[in-house]
Amino acid sequence: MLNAIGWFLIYFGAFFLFLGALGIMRFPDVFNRLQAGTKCTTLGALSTSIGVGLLHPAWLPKTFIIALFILLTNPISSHALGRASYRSGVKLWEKSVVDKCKEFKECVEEENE
Amino acid sequence: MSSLILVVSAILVIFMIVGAVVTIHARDLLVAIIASAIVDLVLAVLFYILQAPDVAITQASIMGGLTTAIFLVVIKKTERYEQ
Amino acid sequence: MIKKAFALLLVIIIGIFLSATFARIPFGEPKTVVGKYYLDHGVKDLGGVNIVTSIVVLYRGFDTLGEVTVLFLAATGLGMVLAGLREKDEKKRKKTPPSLIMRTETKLLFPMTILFGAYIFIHGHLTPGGGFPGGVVIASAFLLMFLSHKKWEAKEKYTKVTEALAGMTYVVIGLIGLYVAGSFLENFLPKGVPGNLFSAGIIPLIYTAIGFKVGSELTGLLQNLRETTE
Amino acid sequence: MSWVIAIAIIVLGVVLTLIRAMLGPTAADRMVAVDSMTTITTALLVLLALYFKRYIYLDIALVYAVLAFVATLAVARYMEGGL
Repeated sequence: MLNAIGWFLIYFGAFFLFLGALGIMRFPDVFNRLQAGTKCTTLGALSTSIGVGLLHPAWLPKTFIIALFILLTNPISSHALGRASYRSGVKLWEKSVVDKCKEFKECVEEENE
Repeated sequence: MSSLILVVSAILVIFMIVGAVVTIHARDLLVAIIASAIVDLVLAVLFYILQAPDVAITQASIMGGLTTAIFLVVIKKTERYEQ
Repeated sequence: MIKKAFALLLVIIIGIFLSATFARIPFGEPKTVVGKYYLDHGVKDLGGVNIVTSIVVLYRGFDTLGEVTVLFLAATGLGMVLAGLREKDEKKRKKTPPSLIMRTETKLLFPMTILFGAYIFIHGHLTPGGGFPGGVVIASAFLLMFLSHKKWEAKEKYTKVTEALAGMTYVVIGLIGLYVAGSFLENFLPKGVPGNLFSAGIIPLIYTAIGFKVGSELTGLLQNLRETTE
Repeated sequence: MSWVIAIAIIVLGVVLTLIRAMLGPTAADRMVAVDSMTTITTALLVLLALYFKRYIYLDIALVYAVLAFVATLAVARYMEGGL
């Protein structure tokens, strides 16, 4: 039973990793790519590592720690990249509908520490 | 060493060579830094596949953050675009 | 054009010779007598499961001391070069401050990363890794804080003192080996059961010293680089 | 056989991100691709540890998960002018 769940999680994760990579390849601009490249790959890497842990229950603590670190480090890197590319003047895709960052003051002006 | 591992390592070697060529020919030095980071990260995976975990862990840890940051400081001090 | 074709030809010839040479070396078998000796006797003699760290710390301990010294010299030289640059760049640039998310999250990740570095160098005789990667992970944790906090700094006196104490610990362990067991950096502690945490004699002690030394050296180097970009 | 399929799918993902990292028009595109590549590679390393049946190989995946984002953060801080 545990075996079957583990294999299912591994295939699920591999599929989502592939989808994330496809999004990186096909999407038109930086922000769309960031979307695909962070959400899909986070879910995929999480479920793959947990699945490996379920196949080998003795490995579960370490794979859990790997999943935890992926969960902690991926959002911050994508946040930093998105903010940096917006501030460094990367243009949005011409068919983009909404630019929320332009409406808020603190996004454009300097933040206070 | 099974044929699966052989195919995977062949693909990775091809991408390492392409990354090295991009590193040499890029005019924007930030692109060159990113391409050399790709070469280093793929090299760590290759060491792992060839079953040298000590070398792989050293490569991944040094190339992960430190060298990229030091190169960035260097191009911050000098200039970003090559003449 | 003819120059490029000649270079390409040269690369192809070198590649053919190299591949022909490497094809005759069997994969994963010890070729030399020394390597065979290490693989056969290493675990029994020294008690460390990871044979690479046993070689680096015990069989070739003196070389490792030299490597640490080379790293120290490189960091000191860079510090001296950058000390000349520091007065020129007095003009204040306007920097973009780091965002709130970055500051909060790196504050959370900083102790965890340092703990992970300590794990790597303490388990050097059991798992891959050792003093150098552990020290680099610790320095990366400090780099994280440098990147995401404007005023946060590692004081130079603390890094220097840590580095000096760690280097002295390494040499003192070697001298104790000279006194007790008869030669410099000889193992003088009990070997223990291979595979336990408290085994392999002086390997964990030396790796702890190397980890502290490399970590504080690289942190001082990053701090120097940071002060010059102000 | 089930190994081959899982590893092949993930390696295909790595190849796609690497192609984007080589092609990408701006430096930000390349960095996004490298960031995703490190995450996908972490999963690949965990899976290969199971393939080789070596518990200690998980440490390298852990190093990748912890340290690979430091390079991304450094490049991001450089691009927004805060380094």
